[in-house]
Amino acid sequence: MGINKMQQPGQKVDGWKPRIIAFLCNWCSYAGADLAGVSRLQYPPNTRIIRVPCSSRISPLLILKSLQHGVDGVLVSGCRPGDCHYISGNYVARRKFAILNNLLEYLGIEKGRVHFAWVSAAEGKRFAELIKEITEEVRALGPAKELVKKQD
Amino acid sequence: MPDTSVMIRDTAKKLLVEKRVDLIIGFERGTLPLRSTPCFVRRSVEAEKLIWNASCENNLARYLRKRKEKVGIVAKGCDTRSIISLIKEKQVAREQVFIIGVPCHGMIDRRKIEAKLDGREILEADEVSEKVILKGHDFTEIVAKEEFLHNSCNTCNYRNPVIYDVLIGDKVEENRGIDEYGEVKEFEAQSADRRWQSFTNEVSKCIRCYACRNACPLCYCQECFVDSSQPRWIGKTTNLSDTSIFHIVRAFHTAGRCVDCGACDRACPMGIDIRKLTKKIEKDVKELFHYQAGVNLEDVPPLATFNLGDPQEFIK
Amino acid sequence: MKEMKIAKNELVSFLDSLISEYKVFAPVKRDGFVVFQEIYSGSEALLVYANSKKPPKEILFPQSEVLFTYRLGGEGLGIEEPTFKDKQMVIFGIRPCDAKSLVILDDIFNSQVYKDVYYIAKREKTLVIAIGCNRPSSTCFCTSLGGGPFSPDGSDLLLVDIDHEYVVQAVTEKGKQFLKKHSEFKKVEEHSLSLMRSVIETAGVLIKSKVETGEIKKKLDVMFDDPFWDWLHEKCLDCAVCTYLCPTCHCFDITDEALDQRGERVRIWDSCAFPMFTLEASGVNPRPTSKERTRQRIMHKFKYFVDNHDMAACVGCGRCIKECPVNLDIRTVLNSILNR
Amino acid sequence: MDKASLSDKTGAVLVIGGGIGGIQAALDLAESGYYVYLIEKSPAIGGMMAQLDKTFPTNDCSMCILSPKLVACGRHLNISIITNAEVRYIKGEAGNFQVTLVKKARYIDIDECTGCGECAKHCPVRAANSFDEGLSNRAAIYVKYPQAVPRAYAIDRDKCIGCGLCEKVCLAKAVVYSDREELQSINVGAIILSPGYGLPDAGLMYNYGYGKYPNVITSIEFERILSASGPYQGELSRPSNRDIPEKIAFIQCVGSRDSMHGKTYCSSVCCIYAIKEATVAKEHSPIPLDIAIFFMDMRTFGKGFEAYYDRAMNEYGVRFIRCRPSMIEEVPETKNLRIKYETEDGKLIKEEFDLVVLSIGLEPPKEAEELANRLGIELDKYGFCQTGNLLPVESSKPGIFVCGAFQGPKDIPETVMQASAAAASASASLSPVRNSLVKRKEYPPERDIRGEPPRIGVFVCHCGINISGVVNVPEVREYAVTLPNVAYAEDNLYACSQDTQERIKETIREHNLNRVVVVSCTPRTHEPLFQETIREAGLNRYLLEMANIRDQCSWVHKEYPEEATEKAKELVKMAVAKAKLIQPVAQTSLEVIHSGLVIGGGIAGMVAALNLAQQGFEVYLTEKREQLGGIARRIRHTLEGDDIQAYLQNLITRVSENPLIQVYTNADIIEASGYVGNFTTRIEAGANRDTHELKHGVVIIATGGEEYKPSEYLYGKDPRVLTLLELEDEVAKGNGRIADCDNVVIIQCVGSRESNRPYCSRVCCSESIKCALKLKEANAEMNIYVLYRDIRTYGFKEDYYQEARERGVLFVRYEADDKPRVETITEDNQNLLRVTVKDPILGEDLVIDTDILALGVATIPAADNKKLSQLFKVPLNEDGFLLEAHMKLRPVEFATEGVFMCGLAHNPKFIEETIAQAKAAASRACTILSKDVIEAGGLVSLVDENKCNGCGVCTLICPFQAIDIDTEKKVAMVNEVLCKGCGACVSSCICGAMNMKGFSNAQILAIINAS
Repeated sequence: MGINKMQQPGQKVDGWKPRIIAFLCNWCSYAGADLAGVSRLQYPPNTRIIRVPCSSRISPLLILKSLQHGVDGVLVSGCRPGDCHYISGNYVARRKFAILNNLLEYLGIEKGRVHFAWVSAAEGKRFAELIKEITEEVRALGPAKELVKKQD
Repeated sequence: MPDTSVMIRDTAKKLLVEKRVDLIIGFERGTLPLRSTPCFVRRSVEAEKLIWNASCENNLARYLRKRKEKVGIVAKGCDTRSIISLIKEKQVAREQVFIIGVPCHGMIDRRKIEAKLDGREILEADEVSEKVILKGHDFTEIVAKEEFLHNSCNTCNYRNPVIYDVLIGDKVEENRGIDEYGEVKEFEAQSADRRWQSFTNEVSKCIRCYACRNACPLCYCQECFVDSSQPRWIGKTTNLSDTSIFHIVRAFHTAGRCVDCGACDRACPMGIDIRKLTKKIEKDVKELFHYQAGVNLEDVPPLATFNLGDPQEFIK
Repeated sequence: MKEMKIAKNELVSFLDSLISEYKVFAPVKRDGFVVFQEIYSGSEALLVYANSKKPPKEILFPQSEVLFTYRLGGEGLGIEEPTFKDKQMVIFGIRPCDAKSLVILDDIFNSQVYKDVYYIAKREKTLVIAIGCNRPSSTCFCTSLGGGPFSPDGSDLLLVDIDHEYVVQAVTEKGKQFLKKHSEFKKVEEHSLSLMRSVIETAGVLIKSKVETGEIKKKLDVMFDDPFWDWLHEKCLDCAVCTYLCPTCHCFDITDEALDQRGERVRIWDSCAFPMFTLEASGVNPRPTSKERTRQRIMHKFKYFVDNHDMAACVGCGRCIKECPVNLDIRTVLNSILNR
Repeated sequence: MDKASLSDKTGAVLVIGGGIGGIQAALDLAESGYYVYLIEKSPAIGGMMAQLDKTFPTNDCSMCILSPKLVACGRHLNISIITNAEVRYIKGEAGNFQVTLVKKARYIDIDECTGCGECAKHCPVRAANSFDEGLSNRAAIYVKYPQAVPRAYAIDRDKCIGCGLCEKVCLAKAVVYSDREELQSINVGAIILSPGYGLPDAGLMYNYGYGKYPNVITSIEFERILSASGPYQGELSRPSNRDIPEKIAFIQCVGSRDSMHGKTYCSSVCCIYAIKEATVAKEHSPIPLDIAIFFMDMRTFGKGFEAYYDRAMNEYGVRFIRCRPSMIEEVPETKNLRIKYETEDGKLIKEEFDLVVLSIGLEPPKEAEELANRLGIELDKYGFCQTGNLLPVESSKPGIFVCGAFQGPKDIPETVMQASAAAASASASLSPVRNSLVKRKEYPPERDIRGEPPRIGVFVCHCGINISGVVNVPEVREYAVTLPNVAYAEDNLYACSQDTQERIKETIREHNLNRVVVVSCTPRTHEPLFQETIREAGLNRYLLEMANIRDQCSWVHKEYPEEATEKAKELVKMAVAKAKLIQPVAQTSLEVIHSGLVIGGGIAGMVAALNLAQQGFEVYLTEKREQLGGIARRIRHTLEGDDIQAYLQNLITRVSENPLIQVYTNADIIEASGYVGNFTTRIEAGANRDTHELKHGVVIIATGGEEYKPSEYLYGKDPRVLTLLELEDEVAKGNGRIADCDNVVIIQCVGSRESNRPYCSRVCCSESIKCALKLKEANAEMNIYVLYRDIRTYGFKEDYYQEARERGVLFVRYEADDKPRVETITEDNQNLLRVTVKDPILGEDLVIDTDILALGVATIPAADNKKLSQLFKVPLNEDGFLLEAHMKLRPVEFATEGVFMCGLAHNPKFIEETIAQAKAAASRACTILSKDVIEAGGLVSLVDENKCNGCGVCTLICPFQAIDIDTEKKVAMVNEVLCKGCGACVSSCICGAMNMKGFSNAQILAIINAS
């Protein structure tokens, strides 16, 4: 996303395109994203997928780091309840995310910057729809402001 | 009823003489008005130093980890809750600590009094039952203690020690009819912009001295994530984004562990309202996972377990 | 020493006039406490206050300061250094203890052996106007360290509040030139000077905290292995409140704030209270515990610094006493050392 | 081959049918030292399960759980998947069969096809997609389903018009029009049949309007409609007009329990799958959905099924209507369906539905007869494979085993268990030639790259035009060269082609690369291939990173070539940033103790122990009681008539006489430690309570179950009230008192399906019928009343239910909230045992003065389960039974590796099911015992001891019990054998002491920072 690096946070810029990081678990959500590809379902090209073994691998710090890095939206997606390849990873993750999600909202970070989802390996269409939806939501919010690190 | 300080001294002496403990951690008189200071007593004669008053605000559980000797500790309700968290986290063995539980009426927030005095310096302060007599260069004022307690004391539901080996004096009545999360709810009710404004305003005061972290009995990481170089999680300057992340993550790390003793708040020299974060997390942990830290030794920490039916409305 | 005076009611307009010419730093109230900040109007300056929460050292030695920026690009490494094109600066309203701390900092950053361009660039452009302390706090012990509520060390000008006006003492040549240049400073009457003398005298009496610092160094010379250190640190939290709020502490770290292909090399405050301070790349830490670190702080201020600079690295401002979360009072520490 | 020459047996097995059963059997055998030929008649493995949307009773996504198994099978060095293939004939006998296969023409060279799909895009033909049950179309050149293994296309010659377009666009040159049917001959020692099942003909369903009315569909069609990857992309709608239905009816027992069509058996799975489809539909539907299920008996007998049924009824509000509709007709204007039915109390109701789903039964596979003829095995009267009841996976021909629905209707876990059981039986028969035919790969030594600065090679794939049609590949390659540490970059037509593999290897050597980034498709399918390639070039296989610019870029951003190119570049930058930080990952080998501990000496334990011994492994078998036999000692015969005591005696003798089995009776487990391959268990056993320390590689828990001792219905207070087991005992003893009875009442569900014990005990219905038939045998005049809630005689047991009815046994249903009342009263000086029950059909009380009252009591878990669950760190479910790692696909194992279970400890079940499960447990255990060493390591967690405070959160979080706290050092230790690399401990570790290989904090952070 180097192209937008120099742009000042919080500022609407012509031709601005949202930058989104998606952390996807290897077994379901990443597979769902692959299925969207296999099915040639089109979605906006703003999202960068980072493959992780399980949604439980993602700590709040990694989400915060993404925001600090200046992405406009973050998605964390794991297996649907019951589908976790590691039995209970998504349940463990769900608790952390619940706290983090509430905390971010509480601090006044706009709703719609950080998203959590369950996407199964069979949900190619849903994945494409989800990315469309999130991209639109983030686009409407404009460039990220809060937590973006500006050099002094 | 005998004076609490005297009872603490007697207990401490007895424990030391009988060699049931090697060390007593308690409070002694501080060098400033309204200030007590932690003290470490190893010989029974030194036990005379021990005191108890409304300025024994430090959470002494902070000093319990990594001790080889058997320790007696003077502990308020919140301190005992911290001790429970430490025991659960295997940082302290229950049998290694002798808890001298002291029911607490709340600790005085001298910053609140100083604010009221608006720059006039307190040179002397005396606690007389529910009142504090303050003397300065050219004034004497008497204030009611309960109006100047720490915020965490105002919302405290555990004034009485939760676990103890001996209880000093009688139990006190718990706070009643308080809205423990009033401050949080008030904050929640504000607009997102306002919330972000106040949050950044708070953290922009931060000088990264880490007094909050170091005062916290549960911030015991060998290497805090802010100090980590592999990977370098956040920058070390007072950059607002870095400081914000420091405070958010530190607060998150206390999720399901924080007992709202207020030690972080009290330690902060810049008066950052750290409890705004920790209290919110404490509230959510309670509401979402029905867990309260440090109230018993049995419950599994909320982030070390899960329920199939945990809330997930926020997940798409 | 030449004295002048300035009426209190003229001070604000005087500051306003300074602002057009200088970058003016003055005590202001922010979030319930006092800090030094650049002011844009004379009325922002706070004239009655005990002392600032944070010492004014950060004006000359900021908590983080970019040394240079760099960029990795197709053409290799590009480096951009600061230009030092700042305006002249005035630090107004500094307390004599903090002014004295500048003398100490000067000895560090602008000595025979080391010239710190970043510090010097600012320091040379800075005029220091101190206001003496009519009513010192109970935690002030400046007199034990060769200072006093009206000590002129480190100031260019020293103001003495005699109720309706300030008597202005020109301490340095720079101060004298400044007084000459500004017509707001008027000739002072003898009556005012006698008032000034009595204010100074009263204030001196008000300082009750005394430590015989003269003896400390001798004691410390032989105390490195003293068991005293075994228990001194016991309640210390290893935080940096005392060091960061100290006007004389000047330790720093240098770090890279990298962002993708570019970055800044930044100097940041560091504290001898942190374990990381002395952690070596090998993993070895010569000051592994709180004991060594607490000892270092005391030894550095009252022995090593005296050895090297012939003065203690303490001005007795009392900030560390007031703000220490566990009331680890340096006066008590020093007195205990004296009693060894 | 030395070993093989010692015996005339062949160390390879043929598995026929690539559904989940065949896949499981193949994996078990391949992991136990046999070479496996897995043949599948269609172009891809996966079977029926691939078509399912969700699986009951957890509503897991079917594809999510199946797909890793497909990939594992497809990648296994010792599994040869042969698609489009059938058996032509066999020769030889058990231990050495010569099988001739016929491979139908696929017209695609599987080795060349990259599955890119360019061909299908150009194919002008539209044909009904049978994978979607004809609800969608596909081209004549097609891949069976997106996740298919092998992921290669096939040409449907019936539909192909031979235009040649596909051949033209295929850059991989994989289209082979000249492909012809071929014969292939293979030698195997055993054969496992898993051809699955068939579905009823449309004709059978015509009466229900199927084929007549568009909105009458089968449950499989509905499954596809629900599926997110199905014809409607998971949008619930009906075929006639794609409207969202508001009312759906399910009609049960279509093609089951149907004497008219000769399908009298129960298909076992339809009740529960209907519930699943109903609840999933409710979840999918954007509007409130009214669902009615028309059923006869609700047969939710499986583990967790009853709770699932409860939830459907009470939480989802699914209506359950107990009746078989008499008529379905279409409302022509709306294409709605009008169903006429009669309620139990006799009311006639007409109700309109938008959609009707027929819950169709399971039939023998269409090719069953032909297959049976070719193999020389017998089929049963319905056309399913004939097996002995107590030999559940053995066909009539030695050396040929069977599993799954071909043996009789069953669900996935039962199929998986039988598959493992069949594998165990095959393996037991071939154990002398284990490891004789397996392939092992030799690699060059690994290059030590320590101290070398990263030199990254980037290979950007065009994927024909799949990537380069959208993304500017040369631009991406040029960009890659500018990135830090990239020493070399090139682009390739197909990164995965054989010649590119060779090129990559050469390039690694030529440019002295120490890390490789392949910029192509998804690592989920291709990572192993490239890992293999770089390993062959002497690099550690973990020095590979991939950037997915096809599936997640070019394919999904066709309209935005510029942005897709930008995205591709960034994905490369991110991959390179991570690659810089990747390190070789060492695998360590841990020796396996080649013996097993079996806890519990009932049928389950003994069968498991015996199979392990037959497979050549030493076994310690512990039994709590004095004698072996368990609860089976109290069972005389099965419903099907097998003599259980004779079976048991034979089993005990075989176990006792087997030199490899050491039996400990009066044995208690005191302490257990260790992990897979290396357990140490201390037991106290024998009359003298001697302590033994046993070292073993695996554990099988077979602690059995117990009979619930009821407090209901005067049991224990009146001697005429017995449990079914007690009644069976009395009947068998020839107690005249019983034979002379006039009236016998049997009450079902005593202690089961209650709020405090909500599960169904599964066996009691059949046990009652067994007793009723025995009593009728003894005295045909006897009045026998079975008071029941649902009769759950699933599978072929249904026939006995019908027989009982025909022989005059009276079945009276009662409602859970209106239970039978039992009292003793004195009338005419007689002490009567009176049972009163409300007959729901007559609506009146039926009063019976009975001579004997037998209670179909619950089967409850063994009291020991709790202790063992703690000792071996395995979970229990809410009912106290052991909880398996996965309800569907890992039915006999736990998340804790090396620990297995079988029999009643898992759930109530019949003896034949116990036998199958016991063999399954043995089979899974042998995948460990048959190895000399276990490979440990890979992408696992690791602890920084300097940072760890030993708080233990990770030990609580780890689903695999892979972390312990070192009591000395007070820090966490990861057991690399057990760690599966989920990373939950890493994100849960507050102190930052946990990290993991391959997905370290620094690596993920580097990716973020490069994004």
